[in-house]
Amino acid sequence: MNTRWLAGKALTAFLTLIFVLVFNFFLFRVMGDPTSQLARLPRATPEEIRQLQAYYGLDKPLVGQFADYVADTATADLGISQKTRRPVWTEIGEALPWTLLLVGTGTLLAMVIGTWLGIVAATRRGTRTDDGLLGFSLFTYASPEYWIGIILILLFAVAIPIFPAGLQETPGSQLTGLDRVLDIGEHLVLPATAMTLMLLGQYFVIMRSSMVDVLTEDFVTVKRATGLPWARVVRGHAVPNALLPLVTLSAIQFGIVMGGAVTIETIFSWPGLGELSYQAINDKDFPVLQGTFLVFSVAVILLNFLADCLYFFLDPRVQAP
Amino acid sequence: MSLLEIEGLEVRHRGQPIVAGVDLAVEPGEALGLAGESGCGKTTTALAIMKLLPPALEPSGTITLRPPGTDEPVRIDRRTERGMQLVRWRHVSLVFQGAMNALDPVQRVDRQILEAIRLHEPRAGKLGGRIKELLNTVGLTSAHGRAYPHQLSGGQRQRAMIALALACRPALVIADEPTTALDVIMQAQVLELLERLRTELGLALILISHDLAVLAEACDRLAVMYAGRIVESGPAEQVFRAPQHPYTKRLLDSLPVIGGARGVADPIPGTPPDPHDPPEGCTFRPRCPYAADVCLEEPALREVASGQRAACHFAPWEPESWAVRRPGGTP
Amino acid sequence: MRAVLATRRGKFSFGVLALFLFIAVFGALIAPQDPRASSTDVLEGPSAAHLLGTTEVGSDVLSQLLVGARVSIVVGFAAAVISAVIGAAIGIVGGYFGGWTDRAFDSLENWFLVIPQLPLMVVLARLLDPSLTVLIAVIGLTSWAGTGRIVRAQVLTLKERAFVERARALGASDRHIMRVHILPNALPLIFANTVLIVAVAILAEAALAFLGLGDPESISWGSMIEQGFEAGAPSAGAWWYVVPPGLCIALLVFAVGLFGYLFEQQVNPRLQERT
Amino acid sequence: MGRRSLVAVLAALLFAVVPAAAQAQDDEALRIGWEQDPQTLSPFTDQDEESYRIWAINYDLLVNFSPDNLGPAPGIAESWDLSDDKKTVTFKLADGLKWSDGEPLTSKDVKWSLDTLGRHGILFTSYTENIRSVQAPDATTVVVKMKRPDTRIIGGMFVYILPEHIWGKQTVKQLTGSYRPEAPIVGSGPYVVTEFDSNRIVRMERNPNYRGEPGAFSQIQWIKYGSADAVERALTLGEIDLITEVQPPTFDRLDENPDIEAVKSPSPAFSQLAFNLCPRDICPDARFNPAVQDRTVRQAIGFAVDRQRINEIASRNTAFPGHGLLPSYYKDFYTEPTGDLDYPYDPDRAREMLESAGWVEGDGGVREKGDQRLSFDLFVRSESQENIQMARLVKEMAAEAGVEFKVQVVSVDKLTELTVREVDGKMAPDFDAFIWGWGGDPYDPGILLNLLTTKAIGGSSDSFYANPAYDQLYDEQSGEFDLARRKELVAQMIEISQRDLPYLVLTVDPILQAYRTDRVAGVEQQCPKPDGDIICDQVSYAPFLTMRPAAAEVTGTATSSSSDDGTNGLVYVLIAAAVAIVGLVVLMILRRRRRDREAIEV
Repeated sequence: MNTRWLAGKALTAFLTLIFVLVFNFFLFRVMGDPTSQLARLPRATPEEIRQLQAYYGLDKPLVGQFADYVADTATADLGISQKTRRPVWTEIGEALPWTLLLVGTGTLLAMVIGTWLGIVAATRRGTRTDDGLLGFSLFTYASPEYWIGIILILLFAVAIPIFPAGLQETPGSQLTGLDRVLDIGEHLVLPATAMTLMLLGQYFVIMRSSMVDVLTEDFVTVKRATGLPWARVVRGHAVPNALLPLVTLSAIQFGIVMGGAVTIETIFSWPGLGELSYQAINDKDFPVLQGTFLVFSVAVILLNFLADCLYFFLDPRVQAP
Repeated sequence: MSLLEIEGLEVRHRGQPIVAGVDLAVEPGEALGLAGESGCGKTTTALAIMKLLPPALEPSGTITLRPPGTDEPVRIDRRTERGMQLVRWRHVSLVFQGAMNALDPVQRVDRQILEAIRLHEPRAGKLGGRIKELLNTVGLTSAHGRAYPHQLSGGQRQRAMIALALACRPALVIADEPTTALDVIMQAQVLELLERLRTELGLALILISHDLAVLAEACDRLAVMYAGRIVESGPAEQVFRAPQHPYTKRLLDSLPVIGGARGVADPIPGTPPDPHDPPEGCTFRPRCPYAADVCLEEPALREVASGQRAACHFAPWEPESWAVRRPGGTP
Repeated sequence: MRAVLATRRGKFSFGVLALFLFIAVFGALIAPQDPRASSTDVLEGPSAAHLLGTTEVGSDVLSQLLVGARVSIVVGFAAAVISAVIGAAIGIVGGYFGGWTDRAFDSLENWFLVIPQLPLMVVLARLLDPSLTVLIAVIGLTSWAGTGRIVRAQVLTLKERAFVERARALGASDRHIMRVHILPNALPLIFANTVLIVAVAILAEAALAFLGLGDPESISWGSMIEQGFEAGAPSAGAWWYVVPPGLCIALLVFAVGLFGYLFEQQVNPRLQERT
Repeated sequence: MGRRSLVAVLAALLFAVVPAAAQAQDDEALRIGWEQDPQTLSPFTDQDEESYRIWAINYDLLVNFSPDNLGPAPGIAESWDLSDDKKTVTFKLADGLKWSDGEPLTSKDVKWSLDTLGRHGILFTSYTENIRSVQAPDATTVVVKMKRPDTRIIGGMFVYILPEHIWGKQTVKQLTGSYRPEAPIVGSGPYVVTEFDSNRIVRMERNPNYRGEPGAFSQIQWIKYGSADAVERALTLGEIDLITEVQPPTFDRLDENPDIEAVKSPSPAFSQLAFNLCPRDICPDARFNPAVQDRTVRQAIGFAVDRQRINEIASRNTAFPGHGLLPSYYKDFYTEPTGDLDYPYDPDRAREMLESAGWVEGDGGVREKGDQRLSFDLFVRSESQENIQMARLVKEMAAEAGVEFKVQVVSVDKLTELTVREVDGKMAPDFDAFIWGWGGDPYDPGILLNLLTTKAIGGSSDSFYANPAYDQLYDEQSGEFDLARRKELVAQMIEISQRDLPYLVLTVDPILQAYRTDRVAGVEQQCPKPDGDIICDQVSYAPFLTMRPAAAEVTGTATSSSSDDGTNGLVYVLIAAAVAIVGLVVLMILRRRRRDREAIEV
């Protein structure tokens, strides 16, 4: 087993993580001192402002703050939110599942549909279907995801009110069990569609070009020559080989996905990490912003590493060179 | 009756023929060499036999196969795709040039052989033994079988390819440039292997190569293709001794003879014609030193010696007449 | 370039690009009305007076669209140029010298590629006061990693080429070799990749404007969607306010992407699609 | 991918579209939507409007605001009397008062609240600055001694009365730090918070021990949406019943909807064009154009700016034009400035004033005198599109009179920095003019009047206006209990501020609210009557006692709403079924066509 390759990938992931932690610290300390906002209120006396600054440890010299930061992050203590005074982990903990649900469904659907369309287009290269699919996916890939979201709202929530266009479940309802799942499912339809349309193009383009390359390989002709029906040649041999580049290239995609989460969640009032970070920016709640930014980066690093592992298991040429 | 008969095979690409008027026959157990520069339509002909041409190419003409053990002949040109799936690999199999990507890189070698067998003999029981035996016949062990293609050397991969080709005990194997990607020693081993298999299994072989030396050793009969047409065919030994077409002659002249006079073989001037605007009359005319006005009219492939046919107005050529006949002379 | 224009798709994408460039330059002149002039007929549908209806402040959507083109295109191209310059520089220097500098650049690129671009841009935009130059700098600084990586790959191959060996043998300095030999050969690839970055940059500007972090002074397609959204256009069914700007972004990015894709095909041998 | 995945996709579509079971519609709940939700709901640390809205229902003040004219009305204290020297007040509590958790509510709670919350709550310290001592001789009496007469002690002491048996357990350091009250939040108001799920919902249910008649609604749900558009969409689609803050651009459109009633009422807040009048001795290092301190210039600007047009364009005609420092909301104290002091729009008058004051037209149409030019930096916050639009309009109109405003859009931090900048201990404001806003207390005008006092410099004053006569009047009115006399004093202060014009108040911000007439009945504009807002926003819970579900009157509307959920549920099933059938048919055709092609020979 060629574990050296895998270990190399793990090391780069870890190094990037350290790099992110250090950069995060400076990035947010430079963000400006949030307590200056208090000076604005008529009733806050300068003495109170100092009290708050001391509370957040902002009065210590930068080095002192960095030492606290390293100690805190090591113990996964991201401080408390300045807005809700709750530990940042609780805020993130409440928001994370919703983002995973939205991003998960969106990415999954985008992968399945994107890849499938990619294969269909590759096997019908040059025909009108190929051009049509290429046009459609490049167009959805080019359009801003929040704009797609707004169009979906216009069509399916305002013009023909089939689906709810906001929140993750009917507000204030105490549904349980299957009713709640269905209710959430119904609220999930539009945001997930927006997410899927956003990511579809990337998977389609990668899969199509990868399939086109594979289909010109000699072994595809040999497989057909052995009498295998074309459909089984495509599904059994061409697709597995075409999936390999898809796994690595789609890893870069996760960075975009997180960006999409911010905008799509904001339009649909989907209480995920994206919306939490958007609110944190407006409330100048920098512990939460720092926390969400960290979780986004860690998620992307992890997903990239996962993609490497998946590639490792999928491709024998890497397992045992 | 011959195992495979091809009459008037034509393959057109956007209306222009890139293979025209090909007539070939292969007897059971016979080895037919198909020679010609790259791009002259050799591979296209091979793919046409197995009906594996890409959609852009439209074949026409008749291809008849008479596999042993079946009474009425198989008209390949009239077969549907589903029909061909029953023929491919059971009666005719293929060995590709660069075996590196001729085997599925993410699947073990024995698995690929198993899949081919299972396809045509679904009810076959345990195939472990049979695969092991197949590998041994091509000089590989079952350990090689368990490996992935990238873990084998060039020669081993080519042997695996041959094992795969023999998996369903076909009557005819088409080997398209099987040794081109190998070094000389490996080349000799593979050719010797093909020869041994042919005699032991009574296998018919179509060996495609641009290298006449390879064909000289391994084949009984030889056909030379130029710009999509058969310009000469006949018993290999006879064609080598008395080529009846200027193109074959030039090909033979460009062969280095070990121990022969030292000197760089003079290459054939010019380049193969573009299939989309073929020259008038004989396709070799623009590059033929003996071309004359009569060559403006396309010569037919006719019997010029016993069992030997050539498509040249000046045929039959006596060995010494190559020097005498002035370029441009009358027949 | 000629080859790209030959294909039907090439003509289409170049045509759309030319149209938007024309609008970017002459947008303000051909705009029927002053995009900022507010009037009392608020969120009106398309009418003779206002071909694309009015905004929540009563200004003319069509004029805003035409004027908005400039920001999107200026930011898009300027940011792409910045990212190309940085990417090319780091790619060439890193690729050429290799060793420690290359590994450092590589991990920096790795970080930029891994970090989700939008959140990083949002934080940077929030730090500095919103203005056009800040916007361009932020997008430029966060999108160079891709170019850097591709250029380094090509420089590694160029470095081994004969003419570089010969130049070094003739005593040419590293800087000279990079400038005279490496850069010209890498230029076509840099250009092709930059065109793709333009598409990314335009989307980034629109996203930042949508999140309210764009330059408040100027009108851009992204800010139009944001203001439309804030003003409740979707629930008012005021499609004419939010649909056209998004459509323009999509069309422009689509055209730029397609043009870059076709151009890269010509330039990048590996991508040659075998017919 | 072939057939199997096609079927999988169809199934997924079917599942997602299957309708939710008709939601159990809790018709008794009043559902209110908003764009921001409270921070922690702890009066010691929270500073936003949303928290005030909840506190105003969850808690009582010692003396509440009457919904009629916002004057003093019985709260925790049933009655009170003022000593002759006006420095001691004795409050009598009704006996048998209970907190929502059944604990007795006594004078001890009042003393604790005034002493602890009054001293340490971020937003409450200014109210108790004149209190010397608070005593609780017996369970139902509270005696408050003041350092000097302060009218706010009766009807302005905006300090909520908290249950000591809950809050008292925490140290002050914890209270002002990370303490966050847990639901249910014990209170004395008609409804108390029973669930606070931040970023999602604040649920308030009836207080079983409320001393008065309970409200008609069994629950009040405050639902958080991601954006203003989402809130308004929820109201139009009937997901919520009432909105506390409607956005100006969509106010008229909501009003056109037959089921929705949109209500506009004046608020105690305004947006003003502020000038930098800091005297040299107080701000030696301040960087600004001294011409802004010339009173005639400011008055000319007053005439040059048409405040009605600003209201029409910038606030989409939803606000009220400004008339001096005190908004008309303060009914008992408001007198509209008369004649020139109201600065009616008169551009010619402005040009003539400047001309006669020696400001000659220079290059670019900008007036100048000696080495001074009427060219000012006008800062405005990037967060508020309305303020930016106002700045552009002021610039447009001032240019007509020859005054140049260079509009600078900056972030809120930068603008704060500019106004609170200090150079070695001395104030050094670094601006000529800016547009921002202030909000005052519900009844007592003290907060707004204090903005222009000299002692406020370094605190809330951002015009750095210093006028001893104004300060003297301010101190006098803050201790004057006789309403008529106090109104006369306030009128004089307004006259001075209008003449010197440190602030040109452009518009008085409106309270824009909307509710579904088919869901909520018994809605009335109050606080103050007749043109106040419909829920006495952040001031009193009275409206929540008079509002009731409209469904109660017209039977069936409420139930019908839930039933039509059912009907469009049916619609989805049909769509899903149709899609599935079509999918299967297509599959059949595909398979049959493929089988034909497979014939052995053609």
